[in-house]
Amino acid sequence: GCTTTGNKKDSGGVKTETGAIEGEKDASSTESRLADEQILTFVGHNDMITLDVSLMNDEMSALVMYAVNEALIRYSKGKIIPGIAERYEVSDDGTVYTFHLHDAKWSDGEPVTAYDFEYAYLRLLSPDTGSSQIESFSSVLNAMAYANGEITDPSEVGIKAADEKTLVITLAKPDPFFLEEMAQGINFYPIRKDYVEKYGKNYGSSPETFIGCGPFVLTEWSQGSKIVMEKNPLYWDADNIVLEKVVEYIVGDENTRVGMYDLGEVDGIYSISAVQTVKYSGEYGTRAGGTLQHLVFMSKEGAVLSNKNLRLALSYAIDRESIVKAISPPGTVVADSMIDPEISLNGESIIEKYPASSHVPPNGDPEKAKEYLNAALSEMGLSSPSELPEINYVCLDSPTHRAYAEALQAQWKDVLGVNVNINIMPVPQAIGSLLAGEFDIFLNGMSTGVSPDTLLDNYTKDNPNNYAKWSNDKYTELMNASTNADSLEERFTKLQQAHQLILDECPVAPLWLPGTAYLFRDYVDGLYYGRETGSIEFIYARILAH
Amino acid sequence: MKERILEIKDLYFSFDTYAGEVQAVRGVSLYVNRGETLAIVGESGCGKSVTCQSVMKLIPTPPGRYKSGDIYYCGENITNYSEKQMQKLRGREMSMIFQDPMTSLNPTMRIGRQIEEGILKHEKISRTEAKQRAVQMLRKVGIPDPEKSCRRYPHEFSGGMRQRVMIAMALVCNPKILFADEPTTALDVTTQAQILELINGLKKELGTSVVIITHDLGVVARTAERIAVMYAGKVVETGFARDIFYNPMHPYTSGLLESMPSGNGNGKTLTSIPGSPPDLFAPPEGCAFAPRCRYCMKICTEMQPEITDLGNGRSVSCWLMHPKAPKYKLPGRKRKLDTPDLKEDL
Amino acid sequence: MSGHLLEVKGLKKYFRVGRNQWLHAVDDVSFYVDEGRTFGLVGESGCGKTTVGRTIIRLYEADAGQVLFEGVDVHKLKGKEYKQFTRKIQMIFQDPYASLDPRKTVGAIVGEGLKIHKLCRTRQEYTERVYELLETVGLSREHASRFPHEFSGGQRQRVGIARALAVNPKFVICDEAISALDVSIQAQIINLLIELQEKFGLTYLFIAHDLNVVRHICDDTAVMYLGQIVEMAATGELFNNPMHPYTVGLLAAAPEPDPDYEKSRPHMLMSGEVPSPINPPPGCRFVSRCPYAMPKCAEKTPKLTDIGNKHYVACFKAQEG
Amino acid sequence: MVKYIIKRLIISILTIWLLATITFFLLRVLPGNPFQTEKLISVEVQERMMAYYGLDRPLIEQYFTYMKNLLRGNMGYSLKYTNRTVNSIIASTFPVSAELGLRALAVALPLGLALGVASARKRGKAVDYACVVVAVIGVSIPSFIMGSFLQYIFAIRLKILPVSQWESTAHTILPTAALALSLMATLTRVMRASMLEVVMQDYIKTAKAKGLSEGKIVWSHQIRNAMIPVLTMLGPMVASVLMGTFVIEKIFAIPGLGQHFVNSITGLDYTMTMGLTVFYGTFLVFANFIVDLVYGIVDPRIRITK
Amino acid sequence: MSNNISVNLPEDAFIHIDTTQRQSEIITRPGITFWADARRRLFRNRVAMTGLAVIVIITLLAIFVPIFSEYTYDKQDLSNTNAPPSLKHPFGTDSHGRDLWVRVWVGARVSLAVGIFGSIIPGIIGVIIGGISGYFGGKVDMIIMRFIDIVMCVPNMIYIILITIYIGTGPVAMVIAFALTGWMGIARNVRGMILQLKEQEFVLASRALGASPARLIFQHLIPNTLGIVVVSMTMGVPSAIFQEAFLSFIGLGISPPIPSWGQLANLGISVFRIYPYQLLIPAALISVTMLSFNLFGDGLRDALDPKLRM
Ligand SMILES: Nc1ncnc2c1ncn2[C@@H]1O[C@H](COP(=O)(O)OP(=O)(O)OP(=O)(O)O)[C@@H](O)[C@H]1O
Ligand SMILES: Nc1ncnc2c1ncn2[C@@H]1O[C@H](COP(=O)(O)OP(=O)(O)OP(=O)(O)O)[C@@H](O)[C@H]1O
Ligand SMILES: [Mg+2]
Ligand SMILES: [Mg+2]
Repeated sequence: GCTTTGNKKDSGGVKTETGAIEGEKDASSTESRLADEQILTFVGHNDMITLDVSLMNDEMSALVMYAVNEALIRYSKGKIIPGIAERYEVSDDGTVYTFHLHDAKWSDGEPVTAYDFEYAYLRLLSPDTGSSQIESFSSVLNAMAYANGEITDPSEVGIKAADEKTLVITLAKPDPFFLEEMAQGINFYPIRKDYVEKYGKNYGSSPETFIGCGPFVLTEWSQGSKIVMEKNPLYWDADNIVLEKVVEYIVGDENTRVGMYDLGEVDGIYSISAVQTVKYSGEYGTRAGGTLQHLVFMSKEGAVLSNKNLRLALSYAIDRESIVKAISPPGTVVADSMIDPEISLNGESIIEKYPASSHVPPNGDPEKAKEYLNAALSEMGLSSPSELPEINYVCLDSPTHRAYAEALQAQWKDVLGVNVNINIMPVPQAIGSLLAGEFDIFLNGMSTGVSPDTLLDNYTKDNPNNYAKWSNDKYTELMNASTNADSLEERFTKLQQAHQLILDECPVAPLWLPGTAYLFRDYVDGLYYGRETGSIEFIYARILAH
Repeated sequence: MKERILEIKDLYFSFDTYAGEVQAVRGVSLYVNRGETLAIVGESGCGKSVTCQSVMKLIPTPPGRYKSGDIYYCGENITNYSEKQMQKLRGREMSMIFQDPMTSLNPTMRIGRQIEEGILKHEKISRTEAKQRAVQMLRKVGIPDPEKSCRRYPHEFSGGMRQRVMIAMALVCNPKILFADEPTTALDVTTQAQILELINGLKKELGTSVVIITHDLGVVARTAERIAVMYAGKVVETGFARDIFYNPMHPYTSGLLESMPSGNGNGKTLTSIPGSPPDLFAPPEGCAFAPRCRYCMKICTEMQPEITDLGNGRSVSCWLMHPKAPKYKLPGRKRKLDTPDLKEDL
Repeated sequence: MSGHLLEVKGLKKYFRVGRNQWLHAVDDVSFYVDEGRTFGLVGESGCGKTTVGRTIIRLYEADAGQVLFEGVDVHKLKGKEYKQFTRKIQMIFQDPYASLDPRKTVGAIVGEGLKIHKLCRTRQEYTERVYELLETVGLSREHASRFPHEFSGGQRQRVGIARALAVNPKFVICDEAISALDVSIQAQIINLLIELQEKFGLTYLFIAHDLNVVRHICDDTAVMYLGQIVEMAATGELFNNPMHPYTVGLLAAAPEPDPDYEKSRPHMLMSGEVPSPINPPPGCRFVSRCPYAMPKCAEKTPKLTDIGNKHYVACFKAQEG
Repeated sequence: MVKYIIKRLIISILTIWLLATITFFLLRVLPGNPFQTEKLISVEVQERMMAYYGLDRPLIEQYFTYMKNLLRGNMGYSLKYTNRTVNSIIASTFPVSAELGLRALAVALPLGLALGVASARKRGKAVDYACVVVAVIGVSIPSFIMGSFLQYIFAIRLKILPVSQWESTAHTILPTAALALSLMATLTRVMRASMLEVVMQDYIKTAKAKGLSEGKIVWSHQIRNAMIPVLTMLGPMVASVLMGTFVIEKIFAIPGLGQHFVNSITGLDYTMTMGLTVFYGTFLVFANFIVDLVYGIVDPRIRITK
Repeated sequence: MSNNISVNLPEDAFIHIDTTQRQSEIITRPGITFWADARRRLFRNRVAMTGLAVIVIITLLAIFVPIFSEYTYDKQDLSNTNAPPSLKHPFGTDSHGRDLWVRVWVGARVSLAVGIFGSIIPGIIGVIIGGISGYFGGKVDMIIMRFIDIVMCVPNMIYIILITIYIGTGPVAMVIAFALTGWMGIARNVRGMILQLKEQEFVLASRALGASPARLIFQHLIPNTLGIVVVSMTMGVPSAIFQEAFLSFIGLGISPPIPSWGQLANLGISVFRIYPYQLLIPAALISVTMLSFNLFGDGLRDALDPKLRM
C-alpha cells in the first residue's frame, strides 16, 4: 500500500508473537449491484518477461504472478493477509519463522506443500539458477553464502520444510522487516518441481510450462500482445474472488492505449503519463512510493563536486515543487530526505519517528544556494561561476529523465549562473558511467526497499554501490553501529544520525518519490496497488453494473 | 494519275531548344504514290529523319513543334490526328526503319519479342503464330539461325544484324508505307541486296510505298523511282531518279553526284562541296546553299528561291531556274548504258 | 620481331551465348598493317569486323592469339603503358548514337582525349583545338555546347571522328566511320583521312561496306566471312582478280549509282541459309552458300594461303587453281 | 551460372559468418553489461550474473562456444527473456512481422511503381505534383507520426477500424497502410526518377512506331528498363520490412519482431542481438543475392556472373 | 510557279558572285555554357523556384527569429507550461514553459544543417563507393558488396555507441554517425545503375581514349545516374532530420536544451491528442521544407537533364 487517492493506506498488521494473519478481505461494505459479466480488461505498456519466480525481476511479471500464484502471505490493501500459510510463529529471539500451510491446491489439483516453497526458495538461491534476486533472502541464515557458492549444501540454508504443511525459515539475526519483505517481495512464490524438471530452462515461458496456485489461471499469453487469466475454481479462497476473467493487452504506444480506453475497448490503463492526466483530470488515480529519485554528486577527491558547498548550492537551487508540478507524473511527492516516509514498522513511519533535523527545502532556497555557491567559489579560489570546470550531468535516454535534466539545468543556470552539460546515454552505458564514476551529476532512481537503511547502506566507505564515491569515516561508523545495534531503538538512532550527516554533506540530494497515474473506469471496484511491486492488485476487483 | 498515299504540304517543324529554335524542317512538300519508292537524299543534318518522323508523329512535342503544313495520308488530313488515331496507323499502315539500330532497340527485350509485339498488336493471331512469323522474318533478312537468334538480346548482335532486326520489325506487318531511314548503312552489299530485294518484293506483292533515306546513291539508283533532294530543311529538287542522276538541276544535287568515289581511282582526292551546311538555328535569309554554291548569284544571298515546277514531276528550288538567270549545264552522272529515250534539253 | 606497325596473330574471340554455346565471333584471324598504309576490312555483316577492331584496342580480351603493336603485345600492357597505347591507336565507333555520352556536350566529348592525355596546356588552347577539330569534320564551333541527341546521325558520326582524331593517333581503326554520312561529307572526310595520312603517316584499319570507298582508299584489303579472313590481297589485285567465291559475290552485289544500269542489270542474290556462328561445324564456313562447293569443303577448313602475288585465299578451289 | 550460384552461396555463408564474428566482438566492446538496468542491481549480483551466463570467460572461448552452437542452429537463451530461446522468440514473432511486411509490400509495390510511372509520364503536370506531395508526405512524415495519425482518424474518430492488436483482417488495415505509405513514397520517387531516364530513349520511339498503345509501351518497354534502381532498393527493403518495424508494431500493438531489434541492443541482450543480426543478415544477404541474379534477368547487359 | 516579285527582279540580281572566299555569314547564337544554361533553366522553372524561395524564407527565419525574439530557446517558465498559441507565444509553449516559436526556429537551424549534411555526406561516400564497386565489378564488387551487407546488418546502435566512445558526442560525432550508417543505400543504387551502364558503347569509347577508371566513373557513369542520386539524397534529408532526433535522444547529437525539429516532433507525438499544435507545427514545417527540397530537386534534375533542355 502506498499513497493512493481514495485508498489511504491502512497500517499493516504484523504480529511478532504467534498469531493468525489479519485476514480481512472486506467484502465491500457498499454492496452495489455487480455487472453480469465479470471481465476486467486493461492495457499495460510492457509485456511480462517470465513466470519463473526465481528469475523474475520486473513489474509486469510480478503483476501477473500476484494473480496466478500465491506466496505464504499476501500484501493487500497495505496489510499482510494470509496466503498459503494460514498462520505463522516467530521464535522469541526473532530468528525462526514457522509457517503453517492450509489445504491449498495447485490449479491441476495437486496439493500445495511446504516442499514446494522450500524447493522454490532454494532454487532461487542456487548458483545454477542464475537469479538476480538473491538479495531478497539476504537475512536468511547462510542464504548468501549458498548463493555465492561458499557453501554447497543447501540443507545448511535456513529454509526447511518440516513436513508437508510446515515451513521453517531461520534468519541469521533478527530482522523486523523480514515479514514485510516476504509479503511485498516478488520472489516468494512456490514452484512445482515436476514442472521445472519437465520444461527445464523453458519453465515459465508460456501458460503450458507454468503452473500456479493463485486465484487465477493463466490461459493465454501471446507475447507482446495479450495476457488472459481466468478464475481458478480450485483456489482455496475462490469464494472471495469475483472476477471471472482478466484480460491485459500490452500496447507500447501511449496514444494507442488512451485511444483504446476512450473507445471503451478496455476498462483501464495501467499507467498514463503526466500530460494525459490533463485530459482525464478527476478520473485518474495515482500511486507513488517504492522509489526515491535523487541526484548523485560525484564527491571523490579531485572532482568538481568534491566541494561540499557547491553540492549544497546545487541542491538548494532546485525548486522541487514546481518541477514536480510541471513535469512529473501525478502522484509524485517531493522528497526532503533520503528515507521513504512510507517505510514503517508496526504502523509507525520511521522518518516521522526519527526525523532528520534539517530538510531540503521543497521550493528551493535561492538565497541560501547563492551563499553556498559563494562559499564554494571562494574555497576553490574562483571569482565567478563561469570559471567552474565543466559539470557533466549524465542522463538516461528516457524522456522523463531528459525532461528532469533540462528543468534542473535551467534552474541551476537561472539561480546560480552555473552551466551544466547534459550528457545523454543509453541505459547500459549511463549505468556504466555511474558505476565507473565518470559523471558529476547523475539522477538515480532506486527502490527504497522495505527497511529504512536500504539506500543509506550504499554510501558507506568503499561500498561498491557507493556511486558518489563519497568516503566519510564518521558516516561509515554510524551505519556500522546501526547495523550491528542490539536494539531497534539504537539501530534507528544511529541511522538517524547517519541520515542527518548525509543530508548535510550532500553527496546525494533527494528529489522526489515518483508517482504513477492509472486510469480505470469508475465501475471497476476494489483495485489496490502494491508498494514494493508497484503493481496493480486486481484479484479482489469487481465490475459494477454500469 | 496514281493514287497519292502520302502527301506533305509545306511542312514546318522546329525544335525548341535552350538557345532558340532549330528549324529542322522548313517548308517541305513531298508526295508518295502507291507502290512507289521515293528516295530522300541530302546533306547530313538537313532534316530527312525529322521529316519522316514528324509524319508518323514520333518526335516528342516538346521539344519538337509542328509549326505549319499539312500531312495527308490516303487523302485524309492526319495533321491533327490524336495519339489514339495515330496508334492505329502506326505499324500497320505506316512503319519505320530507324536510322540507329542500337539505341532504337530495347536493350532488355529479346529481339523475337520485339518483333512479335508489332504483329500481336495489329493482327489477331496467337503468340506461337506470331513467333513463327518473327522467325520467318528474321530468316528473310538473313539473320543466321533465326530460331535461336530470336532469344538473344540486341547487344549481342553486330551493327548490321541489329539493323536487320529493325528492318524485320518494320516489315513484319506489311505496312502500306514504309519509311526506311538509312536502312542498309551498316550492311555489306550482299546482305543489302537481299534486303532491297525483300523490300522490292513487298512493293510488288502488296503495293507498298517506300520512302527511303540513304546516302548510298547506288541504293538510290537501284530502288528509287523518284528522288527528293533536301538541303537545310528544304526540298531543293525532286524528280524521277534518272532525271536527277543524269541531269541534276540544282547545284547541290550536282555536287552530291560528283562527290562519289568513281570506283577505280586510288589515292586521288575526291571532289566535295566546299564549306559546311548552315546551322538550322539561324538559316540564312537567302538560299541556304548559296555560301557553298559555285553558281551563286547576288539574289541567292538575299532571297529564298521559289519552287519552280518543271513538269514531269520535276521541281527545283533554285534561282538558276529564273528566266533571267544564266543557264548552265550542271554535271551529273554519266550513264553506263545508252538508253536513248532521255531528253537532254534544258 | 617484325617491322609491322600492327600485327594480329591467330586472334580468337568467342562470346558465350548460352550453356556451352560459344559464338565464334572472330576465329583465328591473322594479318598485319604496315606504317602509313590503309588496310581495308570488308565482309558480311556480323562476320566479326567490329570485334576484330575492338579486340585490337583491348575493349575485348582476346580468347587466343596476339595483337602486336609496334612489336609489343597489346594485351599485356598495363596501366601507364596502356594509356600511352591508347594515344597512339584510336577507334571510330560504328554506332554514332550509342558511343556518345548523352550527358556530355559535344565539345567535352571531342576534347576528352585532349584532357586525358594532357595535350593542351591552357584552357584557351584546349577550346581552340576543340573548335578546330569540329570544323575539320564539317561541324561548327556552335555545336560544341550541344548534346548528342540534338544531332542527326551523320553529325554524330562526325563527332566520333573528331574525337578519335583529337589525340593525333598513329593508327586509327575506322569502323564504318563514314557510312552515315552523305556522299559530299563522306568525300570531305576521306580527303581528310588521306591528307592526314600523307602529312603524318597515319595508318588505318578501314572497316567498311562501301566497296567503292574501300577501293578508293585502301592499300590492302581483307575479306572476312563468319569470323575468318577468306581472302586478302592488295586492293587493286583483290578487286580486279577476286578468287574466293564470297568475294566474287560481294563485288557483284555492289550497286552502281546509275539508275538505268541498276534497273536493267540482273541482281544475283546469294542463295542458301546463312550459317550460324554459334559452335560452327568444321569445314569451310561458306560451304552452304557456295556455288562451287565440293565434298571436302564441308569436312576441312581451308587455310589462308598465298596463291602468288601476295594474294591470300582460303578456298580449296582457288588454291587448286 | 550454376557455378556462380554455388560460389555465391559459399560467399554468402562466409559473409554471415563474418557478420556474426564482427557483431560478436563489437558488442563486447560496448561499455556496460546486460544486467545493468534502470532498476539498479548491486555490483555483486551483476558479477554473479555475468559468471552464471559465462560472460566472465575469455572472450575467445565465448566466441567459439557461440559459434559452435550457432552452427547447430542454436542461438542460445535471451538474457532478457531469461527462459526463452532466441530461436523461439524469432519463431513466434517473425511470422507476424513478415505478414505485416508482405501486406505492406503488396500494397506499396504496385502502387508506388504506378504512381512513379504516372508521375514521370506526366512530368510537370498536376498529376506529377500530386504524386510529389503524396510521396513527400510519405517520406517526411515518419511512420510514428503517420501511424498515430491514421489511428486517430480512422479508429478513434471515425471508429471504422480497430485501434490496435493483430487479430482479424480489419486489424491489419491501418498498420499496413501506415507502413505501406512510407514504402510507397520511396518507391514512387525512385521510380519516377528512373522512368525519366527511360521515357526519352530512342527505343520508346521504336515501340511507338510499332503502333503500341501508351499503356503497352509503359508496361513492356519502360518499366523493365527503369527497374534496376527499384530492384536495388527492394532487396534491403524486403529484408528489413519482413523483420518488422519497431514504431508501427508499437503503435498498433503488434507482437512482431521489430521491437526486439531495438530493445535487445539497447538492453545489451547479447544473445538476442546476435541472433537477430544473424537472422536479418541471412535474409539480407540472400535478398541481395537474389537482386543480383534478377539484375541479369532484367537487363541482360549486366553480367555479374563473370 | 514564279510569282510577280521574282519576275520583276532586276538584272543585276543575277550576277555571279564568288562565294569561295567569303566567310559564310552564320549568325552565331549565344555561346552559352551548359552550366550557365542549366542555371538559367532552373531559374525559369517556377515550381522549383517556389521551392527555393520557401527554403530561403525558412533559412532566414531560422537565422533571425532567435536573434530578435524576446525569449530564448532555453528560458523556462514552469508556471506557464503547454500554453496554447497566443499573441505572446505564437506557437505556444512546451512542457517546460519555453517559447516554441523561438525553439522551432532554433530547431530549424539544427535540422536544416543536419538534414543537408546528413544526406550529402553519406550521399557522396555512397556514390564513390558504389561507383568503384560497379565499375570494377568482379572481385572488387564482391568484396565491397559483401562489406555493405555486413555494415547494413550490424545494428546501428553499435556504431553509434562506439562513436561516442572513440570520438565523443556532439554534432561532429553525429555527422560521422550519419556518414557511417547512411551511405549503403546510395552505394548499392549507384552500383546497380553502373552495372547497367558500364558496357555501353560510350563508356567503351572513353576507355579506348585511355580514360582512367576514375574518369570513367566520375565523368561518365555517375553523371548518368544523377537523377536517382539526387532523389535519394533529397529523400535522405528527412531521414537525417529524424535520425538526428534519435541520435540526440540517445545522447549522440545535439545536447539539451538545444532543440531540433525532429526532437520537437518526437515530443509532440506524445502529446498530440492534448496539445496538437506541439506536433502539427514541427511536422508541418518538416513537410513543407521537404516538399520544397523535392520540388527544387526535381527542378535541378530537369535542369541537368540534357534531353529536357529547352
Ligand atoms: N532533338 C533535337 N533537338 C534539337 N535539334 C535537333 C533535334 N533533333 C534533330 N535536330 C536537328 O535537326 C536537324 C535535322 O536532323 P535530322 O536528324 O532530320 O537530319 P538527317 O537529315 O536525318 O541527317 P542524317 O543524314 O545525318 O541522319 C539537324 O540539324 C539536327 O541538329
Ligand atoms: N557482346 C556480344 N555477345 C554475344 N555475341 C556478340 C557480342 N558482340 C558481337 N557478337 C556477335 O559476334 C558476331 C560478330 O559481331 P561484329 O560486331 O564483330 O560483326 P561486324 O562484322 O562488325 O558486323 P557488322 O558489319 O554488322 O557491324 C556477331 O554474330 C554478333 O552476333
Ligand atoms: Mg537521319
Ligand atoms: Mg560492326
